[in-house]
Amino acid sequence: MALSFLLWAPLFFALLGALLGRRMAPKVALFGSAVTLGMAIYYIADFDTGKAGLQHVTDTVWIAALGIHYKLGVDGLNLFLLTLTTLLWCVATLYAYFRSWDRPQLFFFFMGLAESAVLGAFLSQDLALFVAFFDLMLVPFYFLIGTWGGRKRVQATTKLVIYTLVGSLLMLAAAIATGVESVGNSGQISFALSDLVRVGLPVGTQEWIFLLFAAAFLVKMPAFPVHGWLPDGYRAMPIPVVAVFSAVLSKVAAYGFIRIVLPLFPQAAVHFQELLLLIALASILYGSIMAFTQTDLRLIVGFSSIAQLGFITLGIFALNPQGTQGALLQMVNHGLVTAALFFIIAVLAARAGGSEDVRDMGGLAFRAPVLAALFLIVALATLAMPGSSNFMGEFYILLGVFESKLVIACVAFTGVVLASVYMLRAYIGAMHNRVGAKVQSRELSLRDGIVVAPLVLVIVAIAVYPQLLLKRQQASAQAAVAQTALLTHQLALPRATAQTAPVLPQGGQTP
Amino acid sequence: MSPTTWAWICLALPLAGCLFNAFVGRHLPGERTAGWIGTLAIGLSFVAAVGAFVALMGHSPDDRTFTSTAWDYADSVGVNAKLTILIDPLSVYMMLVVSGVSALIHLYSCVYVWKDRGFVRYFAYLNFFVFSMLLLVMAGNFVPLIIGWAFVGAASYMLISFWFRRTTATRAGIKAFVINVIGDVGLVLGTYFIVFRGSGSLDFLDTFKHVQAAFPPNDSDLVAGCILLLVGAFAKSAQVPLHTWLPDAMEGPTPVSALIHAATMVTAGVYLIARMHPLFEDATAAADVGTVVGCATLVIAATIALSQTDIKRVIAYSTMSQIGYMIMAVSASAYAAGLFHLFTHAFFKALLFMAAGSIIGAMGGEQSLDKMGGFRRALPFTFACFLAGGLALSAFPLFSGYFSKDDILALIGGEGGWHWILYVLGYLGAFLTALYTFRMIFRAFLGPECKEARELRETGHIAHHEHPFNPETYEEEDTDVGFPGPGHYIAEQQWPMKVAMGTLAIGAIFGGLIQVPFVDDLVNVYLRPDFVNDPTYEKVINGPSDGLVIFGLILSAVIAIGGIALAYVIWVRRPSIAVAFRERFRPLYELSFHKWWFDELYDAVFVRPGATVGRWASNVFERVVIDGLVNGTVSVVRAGSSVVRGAQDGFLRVYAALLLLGLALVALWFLLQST
Amino acid sequence: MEDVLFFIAAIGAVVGAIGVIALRNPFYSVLALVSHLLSLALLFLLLEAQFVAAAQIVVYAGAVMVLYVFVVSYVGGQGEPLASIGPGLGGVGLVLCIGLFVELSIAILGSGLHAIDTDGAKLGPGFGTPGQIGQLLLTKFLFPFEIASFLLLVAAVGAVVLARRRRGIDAPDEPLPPRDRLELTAAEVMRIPRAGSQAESIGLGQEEKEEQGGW
Amino acid sequence: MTVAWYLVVSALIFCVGAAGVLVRRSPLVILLCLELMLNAGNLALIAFSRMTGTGDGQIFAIIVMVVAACEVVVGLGIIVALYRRRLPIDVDQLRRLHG
Repeated sequence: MALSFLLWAPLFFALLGALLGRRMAPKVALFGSAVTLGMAIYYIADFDTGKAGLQHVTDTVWIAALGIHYKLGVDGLNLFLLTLTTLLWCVATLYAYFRSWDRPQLFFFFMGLAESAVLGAFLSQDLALFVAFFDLMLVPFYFLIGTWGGRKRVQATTKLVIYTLVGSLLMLAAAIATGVESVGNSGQISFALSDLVRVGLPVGTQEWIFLLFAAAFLVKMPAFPVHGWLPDGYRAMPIPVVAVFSAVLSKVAAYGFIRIVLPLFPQAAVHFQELLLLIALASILYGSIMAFTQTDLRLIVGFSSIAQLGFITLGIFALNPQGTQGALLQMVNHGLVTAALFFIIAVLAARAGGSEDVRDMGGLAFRAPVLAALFLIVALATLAMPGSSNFMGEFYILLGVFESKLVIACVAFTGVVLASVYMLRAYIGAMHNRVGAKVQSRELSLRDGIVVAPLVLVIVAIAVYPQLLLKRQQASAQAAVAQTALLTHQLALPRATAQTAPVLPQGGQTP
Repeated sequence: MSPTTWAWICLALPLAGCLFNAFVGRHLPGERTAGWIGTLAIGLSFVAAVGAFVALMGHSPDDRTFTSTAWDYADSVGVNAKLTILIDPLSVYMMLVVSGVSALIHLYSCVYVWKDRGFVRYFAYLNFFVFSMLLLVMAGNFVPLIIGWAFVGAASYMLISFWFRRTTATRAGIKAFVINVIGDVGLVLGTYFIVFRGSGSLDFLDTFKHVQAAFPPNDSDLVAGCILLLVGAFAKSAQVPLHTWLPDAMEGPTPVSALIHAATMVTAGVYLIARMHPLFEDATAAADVGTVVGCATLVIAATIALSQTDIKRVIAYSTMSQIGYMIMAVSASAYAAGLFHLFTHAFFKALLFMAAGSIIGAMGGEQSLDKMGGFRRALPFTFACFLAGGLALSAFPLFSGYFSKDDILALIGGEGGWHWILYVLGYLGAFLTALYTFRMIFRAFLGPECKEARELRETGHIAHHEHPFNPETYEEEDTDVGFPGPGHYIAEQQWPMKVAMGTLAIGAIFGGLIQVPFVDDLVNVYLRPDFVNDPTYEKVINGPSDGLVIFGLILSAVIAIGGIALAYVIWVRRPSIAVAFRERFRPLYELSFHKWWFDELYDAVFVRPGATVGRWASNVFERVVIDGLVNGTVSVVRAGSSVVRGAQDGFLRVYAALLLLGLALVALWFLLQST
Repeated sequence: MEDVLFFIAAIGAVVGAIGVIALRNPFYSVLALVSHLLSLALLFLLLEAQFVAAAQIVVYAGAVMVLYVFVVSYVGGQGEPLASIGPGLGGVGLVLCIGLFVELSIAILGSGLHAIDTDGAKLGPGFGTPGQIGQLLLTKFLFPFEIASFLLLVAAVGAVVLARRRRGIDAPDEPLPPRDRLELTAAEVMRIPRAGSQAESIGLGQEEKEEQGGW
Repeated sequence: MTVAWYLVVSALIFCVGAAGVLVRRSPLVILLCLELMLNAGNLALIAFSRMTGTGDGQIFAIIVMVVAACEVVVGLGIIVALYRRRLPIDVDQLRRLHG
C-alpha cells in the first residue's frame, strides 16, 4: 500500500464530502478519518521492527530543476506519530460530527486538509516537501480558528499567524540555504533528506541554519519565550480544533528537530545543546508556574503543554538514544492526554453553565463517577504518574539528560513535582470541593463518552505496554542521534549497531 | 504451585476486586455486596500470600529467592524495565502483613462506610490501594517498584480526599500527593544514580550483585543515590521533614487511616530500606542519615502527640513516631528487628484506629478529645480493644510492642559508639509514647461521662447531630448532595467490626511472642536468607550482650509503667497539673501544639513565594514581555503600513499614474543599461 | 503607394486615438475609436496580416463597439462633470506620456535590432492567411487557444453575474452600509455569517435535546 | 516603410491611450483608452510578426483581442451594475478602497 494513499485520503474524503453537500459532509469526513486511521494501524502491523531505515518508501522527482523529491517513508520516528495524528483526527471528527456547524462542508473540508498537511509533514523525507507541508498546515487552521472560533478569534488568529509565519519564513530561508549550501559539495542540488545527510555542511553554515530552524520549531511548539500566541489561540479555537492543534501540531515541531535538525546539523546541535536545554528548562518551569496560577482550564492545559514540550525538547537535546526514545514516546503520550483533556474540558464547561473557568466549577464529580474517573486517569497520566506511559517517557527523557547534563536533569525534576500540583489543582477545582453556583452535575453522555473513552483506553493500553512503541522506535532513535552521540562521546550503542554507525560527513569535521 | 504463582494470584486478586467494583459494583444487588466482594478479594489474596509462604518454606533456606517476569515493560536503549516480581522471605513477609491486616480493615469498612453514598467507590479505591502496596513489596525491578510506590500515593490521595466535598479533605489529599511525588522524584533520581552510574541494570538481583563491583564503598554516586532513595522513603513513611501530609491524611474515613498507617503506605519506606540493604551496606553515610532522621522523627512526633486534641491525630503522630523506630532500626542494619516492629505495629495501630473509629461513631462524627469522656462503660468492647492496642503501643510488658521495640533498642545499643545517643532518645520516645497514649485513653474512656456516652449507655442510641459537620472546621456538610453518609456505627453493635477488632486485639496482645529474647527467634530465622550475605547484619544481630538485653527489657517495662502512671496522675487524678504545666512552659507547649511550625515554615518558604512568582509571571511578565513581543511587532507593522497607506488614496487614476511612472522608470533603467 | 497608405492610416489612427480622449461626449469617443480601429485594420493589411485585419474590423469595430454603443446609450451619454474631487492629473499625465513616448522612440530607433530597419523578412506563401493562422492555432498554440476560450467563457459568466438584475429594478439591491460601518476588518469580511460560536462549539445548544434523547 | 515606423506609431498610440486613462474620469472612456493601449500593443506585435516573417505574432495579437474582449465585457458589466445601483459614473468618486 503506497503511503500516498494514507497521505491524501483525508483530503480526498474531505473534498468528496464538501461536494456531496451539507448533510453528507460530516458522515463522509468521519468515514474518511476512520479509513485513514485504519491505514495507519496497518502500517504498525506491517512495520519491520528491527530496521532503522525507511520503509514503504515512495520516491519520485517532483521538481527536477530544484532537486525536490516527492519522497515519503515510514520509520520508527514517525510511525506512531502517524497513528496519533489519524487517531486524534478521527476522534475530533467524531466530536464534531455530533455537533452542528455552520457551513459543515467547509469545516470538515478544512479539517481534512489539515490532516493531510500534518500527515505530509510527518511523512515527507524531503526538506522542501516538509517545508511545504509545514506551511500548508497553517492555512486550514487559519480558517478554522478565524471562522469557527470563539471570543477574540480575530486577535488570536492574527497573533498565531504572525508568530507562525515569521517562524515559517525563517525555516523556508533555512531550508533553501541548506539545499544551496549542499550543492557546493556535491555539485548537484537535492532536497532529499538522505542526500543532505550524506553531503553534510560546514560547521559555520550549520550553526546559523540551525538557529533558523530552531526558531521556527520553538515557535510552533511553543517554547518559552515565544509562546505569546498560545493563550489567546487556545482560548479562541473550537474544541476539536484545539484538541488536534495542541496535540499534533506541536509534535510536528518536535519531530522536525529529530528528523531534520539532528541528522543534518549534528555539530550545530552539539554546539547549541546547552542553549536549547536551557530554553527547555525555562519552558518547563515557566509553563508549570503559569499553569499553577491560571483559572481558565484551557490555559492550564495550554501552559502545561508548554511544560511538557519543554520535557520533549529536553529529551531531544540530551542528544543520546535515551533522550530521543523518551521524547518520541512522550510526544505520543502528550498528544493523547492533551486531546483527551480538551474534550473533557468541553464536557465540564457544558455542565458549568458554559464557563471554562475553574472558579465556576466544583463538585462536578458528584453524579458523574465515569466522567470523574476518566478525568482522573487523564490527569494522572498528564502529571506523569509512574505506571502511566508518560512516566516512562519522562523517565527516558530525564535519564538522557541525566547522562549528558546532570544539573539540568535535577532542576527539571522540579517540573515533575509542579505538574502534580497544577494538574491536581485543576482536577480538584473542577470535580471536587463545594458545588459551584451554576453547576449541574450529570453523567457523561454517550456521544461525549465515545469521544473520550477511546482516548483513555489508548492511554491505559500504552501505559500497560509502552514497549509496543519503544521497541519499534529503538533502531530509528539510535540512528537519529548516532552522529551527535559520537560527537559528544556518550555513545552507548550496542556493539552490533556501533559497527554500522554512520561515519562523520566529510564537510563536517570539527575545526 | 510455585511461590511466584501464588504471588501473582495474590497480586491479581485485589486488582480484580478493584476493577469489578469499579465497573459493575454500582449495579450489584444488595446493599453491601460491593463491600463483601472487596473484602473477599483481599481475604483470598491473604490466602494466596499464605500459599506463597508455605510454598516458600518448602524450599531450603539457601534457595528461597524466586523471580518471575510478566512482560517487558520498557526494554530499550539500556533501560531494562520489566514487570518482574521478586519473591523471597522479605517480600512474602510483607505480603502477609499487608494482605492480612488489609483484609480485616476491609471487613471493618463494610460497616463503617455502609451508609455512605460512595460505598462502591470506596471499595474500589481500597482494593486498588492494597494492589498497589502488594505491587510495591513484590517488585523485583526498579520500575515496578516505582510504579507501586506511586500507585500507593495516588490511592492514598483518592482515599484521603474521599469525602471530596470537604475542602479540608481535598487540600489534605493534594498535600499528600505532592509530598509523595517529591518522594517519587527522589526514588527515580536515586535509581538513576545507582543504576545508570553503576550497576547498569534495573533488576534488583543484578543491581545487588554488581553494586560492590560498580562502586567503591561510600562512593559519592552511591551515597547520593541512597540518600535520594531515603528521600522517597521519608516521604512515604512520613519522616521529618516530609511528614506534614500524614496528620492531614486523617481527613479520610477512619478505616482508611488504619490502612494507611498500619498495613500499607507508611511501612513502604521501611521496606524499601530493608530491600535495598546491599546498597546501604556499601553506603554507610546514607544509612547513618536514615538512622538519625528516624530517631529525630520518633522524638519530634512523640512531643507533638502530647498536646493534640484530635484523637485520630494523636494516633497519627504515634504512627510517625513508631515508623521512626523502624526507619532507625533498618538504617542501622537491624533489619529483622525493624520488620518485627512493623509486624506488631500493624496489629496494634490498626486496632487503635478501629477503636477510635468506634468512639467517633459513638460521638456522631466528633473527633476532639476535649468533648469525649467516660466511654468506659458505654463502650466496653471498644475500651478493651483500645486498651490492648494502647498497652502494646506503650510497650507494656508482654504485649507485642514490648518485644519488638525492645529488640530495636537493644540492637541499637549493642552497636555502641554514637548509637548510644539514639538508644537514650529511643527510651525517651518510649516514655513519651506511654504518656500520650494513656493521656488519650484516660481522656476518652475515664473521667466524667459526656452526654453522648450517657445517652448510649442508657438508651443504646448512638448520638446523631442534627446537622452533620466537618470535624476539622465545624463547617456544615452538604450531605444531601454529597458525602459522607449519615450513618455512625460502633463495634458493640456490629459484628464485622467486632470480628476485625477482636482478631487484631489478639495479634496486638500475643503478636510479640514470635520473637522473645532467649526463647524464640522466628522473625530473625525466617528473614535470615535475605540478609545472610551482609557482614554488618550478623555483627548487629550478635552485638548486644545478654546483660544489655535484660537491662533493656527491665528498663522498658519500668518506663512503660512509669509513663502510664504519670499519665494517670496528670489526666485522671489531678487534671490541674496539665493546665499548670501548660502555663508554666508555654513555649514548649506552643512548640508541641503547633507541630513545631513545620506547616507554617513550608508555607512561608515554598507555597507563598511560588504563588507570588506565579502571580507576577501571569500579571506582569506575560502581559508586558510576552505580549509586548507580539504587540511590538504588530505596532511596527502598523506604523509602517500607515506610512504606505497614504499612497492608497482610492483614486484609480493616481494608481494608473503610479503604474505608468513605474513603467517609465523600468524602461529608463533598461535604456541606461543598454548604453 | 504603400507609403501613402501608411501615412493616411497612421494619421487616421493617431487622430482617432486623440479623438477618443479629447471628445467630451462618450458617444463621440466611441465613434472616434471606431475610426481608429478601421485605420489600424488598414495598417494590419499593410503588414500582410489579412486575417487579423479582418478580425479587427469584424470583431472589434463591429461587435465590441456595438456593445459600447449600447452601454453608452443605456447609461446615458452625458459628459463628465467639470469639477473633479480627484487630483488634476493633466500636467503630470502629459509629462509622463511624452516622457514614455520619448523613451520608447529612443528604444526603437536606437535598437540594435537590424531587422527593424527593413521592410521585413521575405514572406512565404500564405503568410497571414486564415489557413496559416488556423494551422498555428490548432497545432503550436493549441494550449493558449484553449485557455483563451476558457477565459472567454469565464468572462461571459462574469458579465452575466455582474449585470444580472436582482429583485426589481428600482430599489438599489443592497443599500450602502452607513459610513461608520464602511471600515470592515478583513476578518469580518472573511467570517461566514452566522458561523458557530463558542457556545455552539462546546455543544451548549444541544444539551436539551440530549436530555430527551438520552442514551 | 520599415518596421520601425509602425513601431513608432504604435508607441504614439500607446502613449495617447495612457494619457487618456490618466485624464478622463468616466469609466467608459477609460475602458476605451485601454482599448487604445491594447491595440497599440497589437500593432507592435503584428509589426514584429512581419519583421520575422512568422505567424506567431499574429496569434499573439488574436489572443490579445480575446483578452480585450473579455475585459470589455467585464468592464461594461461593472459599469452597468454601477448604474443600476445609482452610483456615480466617475472613477474619482468610487474610492471606497482607499487605505
